[in-house]
Amino acid sequence: MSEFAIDAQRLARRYGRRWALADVTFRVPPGSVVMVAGRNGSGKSTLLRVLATAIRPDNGNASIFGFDLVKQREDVRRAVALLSHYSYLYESLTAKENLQVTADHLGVSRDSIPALLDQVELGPRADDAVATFSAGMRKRLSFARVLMQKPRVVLLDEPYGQLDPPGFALVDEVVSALKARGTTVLMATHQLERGAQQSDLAIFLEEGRLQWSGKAAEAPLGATR
Amino acid sequence: MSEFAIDAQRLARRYGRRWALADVTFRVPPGSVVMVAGRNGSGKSTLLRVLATAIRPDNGNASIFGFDLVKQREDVRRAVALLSHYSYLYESLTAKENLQVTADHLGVSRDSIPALLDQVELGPRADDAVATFSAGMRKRLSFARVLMQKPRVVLLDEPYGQLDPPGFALVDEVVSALKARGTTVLMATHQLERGAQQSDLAIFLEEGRLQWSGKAAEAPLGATR
Amino acid sequence: MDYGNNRFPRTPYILIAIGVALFLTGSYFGLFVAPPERYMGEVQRIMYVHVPTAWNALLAITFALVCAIIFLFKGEFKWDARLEASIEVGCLLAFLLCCQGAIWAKPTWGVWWDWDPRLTTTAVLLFAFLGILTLRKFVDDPVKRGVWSSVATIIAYVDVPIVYFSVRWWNSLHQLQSSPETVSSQFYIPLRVNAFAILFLMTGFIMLRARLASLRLAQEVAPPPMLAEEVGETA
Amino acid sequence: MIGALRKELLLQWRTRTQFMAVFIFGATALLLFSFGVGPNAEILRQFSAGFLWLGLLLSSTLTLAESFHSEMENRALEGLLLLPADPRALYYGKALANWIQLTLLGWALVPVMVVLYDAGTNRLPSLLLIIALGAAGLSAPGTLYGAMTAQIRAKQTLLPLLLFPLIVPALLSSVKATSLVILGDPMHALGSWLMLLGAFDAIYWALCGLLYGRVVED
Amino acid sequence: MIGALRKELLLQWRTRTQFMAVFIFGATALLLFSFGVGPNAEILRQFSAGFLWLGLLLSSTLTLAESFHSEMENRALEGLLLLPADPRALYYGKALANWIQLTLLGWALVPVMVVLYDAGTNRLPSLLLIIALGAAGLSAPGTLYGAMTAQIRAKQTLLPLLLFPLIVPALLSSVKATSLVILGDPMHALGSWLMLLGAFDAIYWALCGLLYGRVVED
Ligand code: HEM
Ligand SMILES: Nc1ncnc2c1ncn2[C@@H]1O[C@H](COP(=O)(O)OP(=O)(O)OP(=O)(O)O)[C@@H](O)[C@H]1O
Ligand SMILES: Nc1ncnc2c1ncn2[C@@H]1O[C@H](COP(=O)(O)OP(=O)(O)OP(=O)(O)O)[C@@H](O)[C@H]1O
Ligand SMILES: [Mg+2]
Ligand SMILES: [Mg+2]
Repeated sequence: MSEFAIDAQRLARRYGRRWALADVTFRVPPGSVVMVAGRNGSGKSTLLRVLATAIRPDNGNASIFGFDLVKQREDVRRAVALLSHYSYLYESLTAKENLQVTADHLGVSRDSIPALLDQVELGPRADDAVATFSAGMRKRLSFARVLMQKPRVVLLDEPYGQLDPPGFALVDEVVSALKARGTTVLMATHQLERGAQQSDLAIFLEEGRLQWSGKAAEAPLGATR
Repeated sequence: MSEFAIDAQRLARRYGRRWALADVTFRVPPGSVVMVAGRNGSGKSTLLRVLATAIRPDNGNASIFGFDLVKQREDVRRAVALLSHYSYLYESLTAKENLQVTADHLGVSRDSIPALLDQVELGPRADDAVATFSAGMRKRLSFARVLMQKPRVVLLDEPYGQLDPPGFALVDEVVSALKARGTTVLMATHQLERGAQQSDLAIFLEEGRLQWSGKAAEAPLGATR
Repeated sequence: MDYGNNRFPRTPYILIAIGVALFLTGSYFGLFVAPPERYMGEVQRIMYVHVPTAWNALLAITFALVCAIIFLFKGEFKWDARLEASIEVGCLLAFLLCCQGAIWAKPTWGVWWDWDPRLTTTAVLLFAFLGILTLRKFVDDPVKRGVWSSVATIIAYVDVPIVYFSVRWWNSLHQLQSSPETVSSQFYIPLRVNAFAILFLMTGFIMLRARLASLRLAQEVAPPPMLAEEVGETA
Repeated sequence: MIGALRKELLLQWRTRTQFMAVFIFGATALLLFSFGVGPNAEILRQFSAGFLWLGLLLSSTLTLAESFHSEMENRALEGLLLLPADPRALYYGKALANWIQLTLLGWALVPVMVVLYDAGTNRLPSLLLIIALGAAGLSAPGTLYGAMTAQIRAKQTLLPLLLFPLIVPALLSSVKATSLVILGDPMHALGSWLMLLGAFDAIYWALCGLLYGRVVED
Repeated sequence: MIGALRKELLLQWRTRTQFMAVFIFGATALLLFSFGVGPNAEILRQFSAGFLWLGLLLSSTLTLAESFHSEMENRALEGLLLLPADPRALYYGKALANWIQLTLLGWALVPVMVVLYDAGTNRLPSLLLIIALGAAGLSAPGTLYGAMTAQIRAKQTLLPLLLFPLIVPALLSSVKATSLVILGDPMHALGSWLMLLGAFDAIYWALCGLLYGRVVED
């Protein structure tokens, strides 16, 4: 089982009476980059949040490198990092302090923080409170937070969202670097061409169900248009 | 003066000590579609919020069809509609009820609501609370809200953000339709190619200053990359 | 997961019938056979429901605690349903207790309410568990609802004996407690009968209420409509 | 304004469990006051009017804060202002809705007070009227300050802070009137207290409506 | 846990105006209580302990709500849990920080009480100790319930609703101990009250720490 980075079996999650994710089964070999695509409300964010153990699955299960999503939550969390729609930032703390909090709770050194801030081009704003940041700047800081975790599996929910064109390039670079390091990446995005270019595999969701999965190069990009 | 849809003179706005918008001057003839581009934090959202009278300018002024931004706020507001980073939606009300509230306050009939909901593909979810909506679905509903206002000037802040590919097409269609109707459109976006294709004119901001303005077709799309 | 059985529930109705019968018997003895009390006279007969109500209210809440602990460990929704049922019935009994007590207190003590340990504890218990019931109304997610109300139940339950003792301490310097009277055997029979009557009634109601909660939960936690067609694999 | 009121009532209806919660909160507050004072039945009865109004005051901050929570979550209020909606209509819609809710709340707390503090009265209609008038005195400035404080951090803290001192005259008159109703009114002073309360209400409702526009605009 | 505490203190430092605001709120509440009771100096002094604790209790819900506001705005708490951070460390960090803030607040309210209610004491160290112990009894369950209610709508309402009944024992003992310190303690009962309070604190701090993990996880 542990030969797969992600092994999802009949995953399902409901909100009230609506199944946001219904019966999704797929496997991802370690080191691959996977694009998750689908219409608005098709369940991409839900899938990523379930895999990151932010929310529990209501049915089915999945394992990350053999760790069970429900029973070995701590291990899964150590392996996985999530870039979410939520920024996970403290508004009243500065960019630097936010990363310091993350470092303290991760138990890693704070030394890498300036480099990380420079990488996401927030160096000059390091000492400004997040409350004063624009939409894209928040996204960048959340990105730095994810990179700090040095995870084995990275889950990116709309990484290109709100970023400027140099930001797109930054995401592409980071994803390539992660891939080169052997990290597995799952990326939910609406930028199908850009995403497919970066990815090895692709998953298409529709109303919470798996509609198509396969090689990214063969993905029916036009079909969902 | 009233020959221009938007006539901004040395517009400036500060947050604390930082000038988010500094000395921006430009004019937009009626009926044109203008792309506003720039890096993260360059002041695009601030510009749009100032023009929509959501925040006051700290310096300079602008007029919308001859109405002064500060002194004739009511008239400006009747002429302008803003699609903001904020969704302006009540979480506990349903999609339909949100539009009803808008209609009531606009003093227009509620009859157009079902058609609007269908246009943004939220018909089947009309009676679900906004709290249960995904990121893209909220954007769509905000979009419907803007369309209901039947404005003379539309300000769109990242209209493509969070939408799926069919959503992109929808935005393009709507913008074309608005243009055909003679509506002026200002659109802040990071999707430079797509935006430039839709636009007649383009404005590039950098750290709150006007860096470039001119025909969209001649815009230096690669330069900010 | 257990969604509660779907048979027609006969047991609770039988229990309730027995409870009603016992209650009528007990009340007959209490109202017509037992002699009036020496100091308080006829009002005192309210004791025959008051004391059994008190016992059973505490019993219901204790059962709620058991449900809460089991739910936290096992996560089976039937325990959540029972938790909800027993808190609700417990609150109802506690409320009735306060009403009966107040009716009794007015002629006896001259006021509707007094701050002696028992009364205070009952009030705190009632408010604490009403709070939990309200909390349940605000949480849509069944798992969260179950976990949170279990946690709150445990804390509230631990709180109640503490309140009892602290109030006793608090009052001990202020005023003397009303002295407990020795209960003679003529009072004893209707008291016992009614205690069992209310126990049966309570059990019946809890079972019915739990069933109702189960049915609602069954919709909330039903498994997804599975796809018949084969699902693709990425590998 | 009818549109605004309709919206408010719809929002309140959607969050109606909130009303239940505020009520239980108010009842709990009444219970706690009696703890604070200790087990002295006579004194409790004497202070029952004051405690009722304190309880209602505390509950009102919850109602008010919640009422602006929906507006601020996605900046819905800004959205309405940009339509443009008339700020005065928005104000009176919300103030009316809050007034209705607070009045109902006050009425619902009366039985609790009667039981806990042994504070019965045979002039129930007067009591209900006093509560309605007092609630009007709370909701008018409360709605204004609610809007002000909802826009800044630490809203829960600042709202009561600004509101309480302003509310004092209305509160004092309400307490006084209530206590006359409960403890007896040998000098027939109730009428003049009600007049005073009515006057406060008129001033607040007129003044706050005028100021609201300035408060909610940038 | 040190990391968690450091974070909390940093957050509190950033929002330190909040502390000031809560203090003024508490002081206003004390003032209002005296209005509610009326101008009877002797009774005021007698109930001063109760009112001090009621004021502190009401202020505490503000502190607690605010403390989870920062966590919920961008779901920062979820972000920490996913790192993974130990929920128990997060709990004790926050509970400690809240305890510190409430203790300081209580100490700051003492002079207000002395002035308003004429309730002086020559046993100041005991009073400060009582306040610290009582604040511990508030902050432990308060932090747990704050986490719970921050995740749902109507948080401002539900927090006090759930918290107040639970607080009764800690509140009663604190009130009792405080009034012994203010009004005199002829029977030397203070020690046993402090013991009782300490016992509650121990129970709550242990129990709530255990249960916190279940509350913050989905
Ligand atoms: C856990 C809750 C309670 C228990 C176990 C309880 C138990 C009892 C018992 C055993 C008696 C009879 C003993 C006697 O005759 O003195 C009694 C009497 C009484 N109870 Fe309760 N009770 C509870 C709650 C209440 C409440 C909430 C009230 C509300 C006011 C109340 C009011 C009274 C009154 C007025 C009497 C008679 C007073 C007297 O004899 O002095 N009780 N209770
Ligand atoms: N908190 C929630 N409560 C109730 N329903 C929800 C919640 N979050 C999501 N949903 C529902 O679940 C479904 C999937 O939502 P999800 O956010 O996963 O979509 P998505 O694919 O990420 O969409 P988008 O591209 O718009 O971000 C939608 O129908 C949505 O309405
Ligand atoms: N509420 C605020 N308080 C303080 N500073 C702010 C605030 N909003 C924006 N700023 C600052 O103003 C500048 C411009 O922000 P703005 O949101 O207009 O940028 P933007 O061009 O829309 O960026 P993005 O592409 O990321 O959305 C930024 O430096 C930002 O930090
Ligand atoms: Mg999404
Ligand atoms: Mg922006």
